[in-house]
Amino acid sequence: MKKLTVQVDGGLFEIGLGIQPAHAADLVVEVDGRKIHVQSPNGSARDAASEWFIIEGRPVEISIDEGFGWIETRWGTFPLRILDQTRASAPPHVGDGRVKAPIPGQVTHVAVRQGEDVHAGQPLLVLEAMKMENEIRAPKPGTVALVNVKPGQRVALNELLLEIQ
Amino acid sequence: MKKLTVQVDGGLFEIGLGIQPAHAADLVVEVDGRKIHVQSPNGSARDAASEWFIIEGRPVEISIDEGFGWIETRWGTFPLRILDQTRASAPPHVGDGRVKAPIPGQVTHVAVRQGEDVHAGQPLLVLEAMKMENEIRAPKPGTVALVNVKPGQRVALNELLLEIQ
Amino acid sequence: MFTKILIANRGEIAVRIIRTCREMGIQTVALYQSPDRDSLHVRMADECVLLDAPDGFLDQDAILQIAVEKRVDALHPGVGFLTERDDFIARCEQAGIKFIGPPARIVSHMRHKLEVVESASRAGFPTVPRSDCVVNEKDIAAVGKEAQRLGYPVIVKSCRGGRGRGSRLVMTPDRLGSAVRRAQAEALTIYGDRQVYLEKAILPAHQIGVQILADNQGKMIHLGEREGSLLSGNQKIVEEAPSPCLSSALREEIWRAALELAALFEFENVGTVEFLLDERGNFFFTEIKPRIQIEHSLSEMLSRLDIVKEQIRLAAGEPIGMTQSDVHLLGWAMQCRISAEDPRKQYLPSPGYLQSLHLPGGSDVRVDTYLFNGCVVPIEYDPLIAKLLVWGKDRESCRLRLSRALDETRFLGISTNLSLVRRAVEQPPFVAGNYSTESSPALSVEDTADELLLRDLAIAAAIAYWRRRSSFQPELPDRLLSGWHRDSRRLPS
Amino acid sequence: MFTKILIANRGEIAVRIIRTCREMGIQTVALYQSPDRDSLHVRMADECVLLDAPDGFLDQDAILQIAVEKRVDALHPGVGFLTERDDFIARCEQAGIKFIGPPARIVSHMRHKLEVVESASRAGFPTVPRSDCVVNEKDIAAVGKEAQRLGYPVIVKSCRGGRGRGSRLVMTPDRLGSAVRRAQAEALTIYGDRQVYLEKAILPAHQIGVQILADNQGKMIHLGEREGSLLSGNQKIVEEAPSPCLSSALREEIWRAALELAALFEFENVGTVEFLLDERGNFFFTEIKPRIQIEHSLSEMLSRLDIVKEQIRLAAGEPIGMTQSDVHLLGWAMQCRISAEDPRKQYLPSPGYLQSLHLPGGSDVRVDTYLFNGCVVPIEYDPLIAKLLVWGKDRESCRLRLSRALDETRFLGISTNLSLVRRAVEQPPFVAGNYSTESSPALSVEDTADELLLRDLAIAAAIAYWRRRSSFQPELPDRLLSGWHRDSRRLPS
Repeated sequence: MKKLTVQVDGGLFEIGLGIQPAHAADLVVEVDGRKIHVQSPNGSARDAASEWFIIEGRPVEISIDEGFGWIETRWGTFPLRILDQTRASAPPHVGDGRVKAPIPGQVTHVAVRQGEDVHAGQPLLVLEAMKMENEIRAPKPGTVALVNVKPGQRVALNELLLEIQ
Repeated sequence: MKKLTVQVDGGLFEIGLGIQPAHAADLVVEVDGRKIHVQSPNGSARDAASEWFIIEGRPVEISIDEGFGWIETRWGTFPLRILDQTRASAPPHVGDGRVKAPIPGQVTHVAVRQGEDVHAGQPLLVLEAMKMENEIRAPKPGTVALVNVKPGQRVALNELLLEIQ
Repeated sequence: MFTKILIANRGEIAVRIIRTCREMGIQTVALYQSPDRDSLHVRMADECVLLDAPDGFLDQDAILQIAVEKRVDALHPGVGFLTERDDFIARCEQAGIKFIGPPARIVSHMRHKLEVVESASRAGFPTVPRSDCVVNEKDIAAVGKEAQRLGYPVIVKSCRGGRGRGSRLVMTPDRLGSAVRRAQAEALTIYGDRQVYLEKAILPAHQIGVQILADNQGKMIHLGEREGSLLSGNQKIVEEAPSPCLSSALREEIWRAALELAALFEFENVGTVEFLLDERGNFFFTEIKPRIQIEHSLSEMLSRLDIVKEQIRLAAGEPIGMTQSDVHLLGWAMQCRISAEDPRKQYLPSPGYLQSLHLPGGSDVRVDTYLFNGCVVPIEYDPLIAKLLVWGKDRESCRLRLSRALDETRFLGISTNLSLVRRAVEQPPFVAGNYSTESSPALSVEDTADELLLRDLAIAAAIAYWRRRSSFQPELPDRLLSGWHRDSRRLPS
Repeated sequence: MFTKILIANRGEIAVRIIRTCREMGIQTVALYQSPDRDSLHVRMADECVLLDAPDGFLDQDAILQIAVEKRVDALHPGVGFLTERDDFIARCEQAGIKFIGPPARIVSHMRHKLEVVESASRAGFPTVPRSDCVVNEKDIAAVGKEAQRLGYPVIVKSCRGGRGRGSRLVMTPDRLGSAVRRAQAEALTIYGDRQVYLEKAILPAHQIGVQILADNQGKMIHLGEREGSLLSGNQKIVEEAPSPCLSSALREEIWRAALELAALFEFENVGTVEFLLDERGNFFFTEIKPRIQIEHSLSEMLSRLDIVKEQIRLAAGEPIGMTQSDVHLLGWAMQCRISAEDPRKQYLPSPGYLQSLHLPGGSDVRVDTYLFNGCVVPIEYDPLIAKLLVWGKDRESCRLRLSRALDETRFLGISTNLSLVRRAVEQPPFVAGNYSTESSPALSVEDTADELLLRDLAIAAAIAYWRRRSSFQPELPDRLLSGWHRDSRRLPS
């Protein structure tokens, strides 16, 4: 049986899966040792971004991002962490100091230089997209090791903007 | 160049295609010898049932059934006939006297017997679906050659109900 | 106020009731049968229960058991199904679960339609001219005399019936004998009672219903009338409020009659007092519908009251809390019933997978539907999939807004009666507000258009044909599975 | 009346204007740039033209040329873009094309905001306390004295500016000198004029706008006020009408002032007279916006008037045709601005492919949007994708309906500020109707929930994770390409 440790907001749960195939319409999962019945009416539906379940008679509709970092529901949006105990690979590591373009756009201003020390949250540059000037801030303290863009330059999604070490 | 004869309602048009690939965003077609510019903004979109074009600056959104028998628009629904001059195959022939289930459902009543003469439009049987009793009528005059169903029988889409010769 | 309500219905009406409950802070329990497991009302409710019973939404035992197990304080029957089953209402009352609707004794009374009409008649209200119950078809001469007195056309009706089952329309004297015989045979089969009577057929007629709210202290108000005379088959397709065929004097008179009739029957909760109106402005009381109707939303648009909210409040024993002079009926409203029916197959039901839908937006447009992208319209239920309503300050601006809203509406994957509805709204008698039960719109699927439009459509059809037949297929799955590609808006040319 | 109107805008406002034009029987011409070629306003218009111009919707030459070529009688600028360009309005007037908005002379006057405020002040209307224009930053002592007189905090503003560019907020005396220097440098760069002045900062404040309709015979009415004080960053996110912070006496006083101010400037067509209100109930006139605003729809819900229709009528020279006593403002309305922004990326714009959307329905809910299933939200334009409005008979029922409508709303494929809006509507100051420009909702993405809900979400997340990681993939493309399969609702288990 597959075991996952799932943290939603403040709640931490041990969840056992795999009693039936993943895409079954009726599932039993184990939560902290207890068996819970779950129905999955649209197990085969196309909208992979939104899924819905009936958990012990309560309809639960959710939307989870690709990185499994957030869960959105009609009760609000909550931070999510999934630890896969039967997989060697951990979720992709972030926070290595490489600052990438979170959206495509045009760099209108670069506020730091190579070699400069920055603190976490310090504005690094301004990226214009959708008629908005979007400030890109330092994800962690450190030294600017590389500035990869110039004002006026267009950048693609995930293009390296600068690097902090 | 591909040539089609297209009849929409009362209008009959000779249309030449193929100057560009079918899925180009900008197309030129020939209608009765005249070149017309057509743009196709969502040439690659997923909704094959609805397509839209800009024809000489007029937005035209259409929806066509699989059999190319009808064209639906915001100006109304019109009968359609397409004759493909570069294809040997004609549109599928209908009206051969075989009466098939137009929807899945349950036969609740059969009004005719084998050997009986029927006129066009005469009620043949009642098919219940979606809480409605739907009368199936004779598509043409003739003799009932075969009755393939009984009252109470469930039938699938396109299942043969009876045959008129 | 109630804390948890069981919704004993499905589809758009269940969705509509859940919306009001949520706005009132009341929890909801939805029921579903297996074809409906992915349906919107199930997802929207706070709890949901599989209704695993042979009679489905008519299964009193199963539904009551769920109500008790889920500890609801009240049950909403929606429209149809158990709304007019006084035996069920009585069982709810015994189980301590409030049935949201009139008490059992009132519903029981209303079900006996002939008695209701006779009581009204005795109290001096105009009703459709009718004979006494005819017990013997052998004395056809006496029946013929009675028909002559009423004047043809007449309808032969079961004395026990309701919902029109076993009724037969007779246009000329020579058809009377066989009609009576057949009606009696049918009445015996359906109701176990062969008694029938004759009623004058009002043709053409207007169907007028006055919306009534009544509390349990005898206070009543009305929310004006609705007209539902535009039929396709026997289905209402476009309804409106107010009625375009009433003078203000006649309107006031009908409103007054409706309130008096509701009082006569000591009516409680929410209902509609129904009338037929003939071409000369005579109106006849026909029945009281002791429930919300599909078209209740029209009165909501004029009065800006939430009738389901009022209904729940009244069922909880609250007083109406307003007087007739607090009700302001403003402007005009129209409603279309959109059904999954295929105009290319004689309007046969057209269930299936709804690939994509686009609903109209903007000012004073309301859509009540259980549809969503990728849902399935089940074959097991009735074909009503959406109600589309608009409001306008006068009839013509309302009608133009309706046209506009219909133009915006798209259903991909299933066939609907949308083109029929659109044509109904454009036909001259409807435009003029001068139509009756005999003004059904043409069921043909064909519209007319000018030459330039036809040419444009021919071009569009040709390209569509060419594309579908061409060997190069756009790579749909890829695009769908991998989300947005900027490039996908334009393919290499 | 006009027969054909060019819509010099895009997105939800273009869609909204086209709807009204269609209801009025007026033809529309839409403009699009290449990223917008598949956009809804293009499909909805009667004609469409590629705006192939470097300055896009600001390109006066290109737009005028299209207007002339397409032989339109009038041009609607929407919101933003060319709405307040009096030079453009004058060119339209010369070309014989009616600009739908006030005449050039009025817009020209309104653009000089400081002059407008000074005129109002001279006429005896309350305005925000301010200094004369300061020409020399060297005499910092005099500037400091002036700031002291107004009382901190103060704002340093360009005498030429508008739209807040070059303005600086100064909380304490020690920051005044540098703020003045920087503001002057910026004013010189932006406006070519280094003159700045000081204005008292009203903090916290309420932003109140009164909707005005005025015809060219000097007749004016108002449609009540709106409050737009709930900001996120500098963006309004939730607005409402009426304002919850006004007593009836103060409300009447502000309405009267708004009409008098509009009359003072001989205002014509549709506009909003804007005020700031401080915590002690003092109000200050700030400016007149000579155009429709994004939030005009709130006043439409209360008055049941179509403001764009009125605007077109007024531009065509028609009289208002009603008096103030014909305007009935009923109930309460709230509006949310839904933007394509990613709360998980500090609310950065989030354009992209919209896989599927589900919009709320039911009574008194209005959505204005240019979205449809499978559309692309372009990166080239501002992130506003939808306006969601609801009406209720009082503030709390309105707010509860808004919550309910937000709960129903789904956007799949792009990120939006929906969760932020939902939180804003639930936060105590908003619930109490007691908030100001300083009550921004927390931008954090986190909500709170009880243990049972968290457990359910953990289960749902675990199954979702498991499915996406599992080697067995549901056969999506098949199902999509071949339409409905009854079996596809349930996979083999």
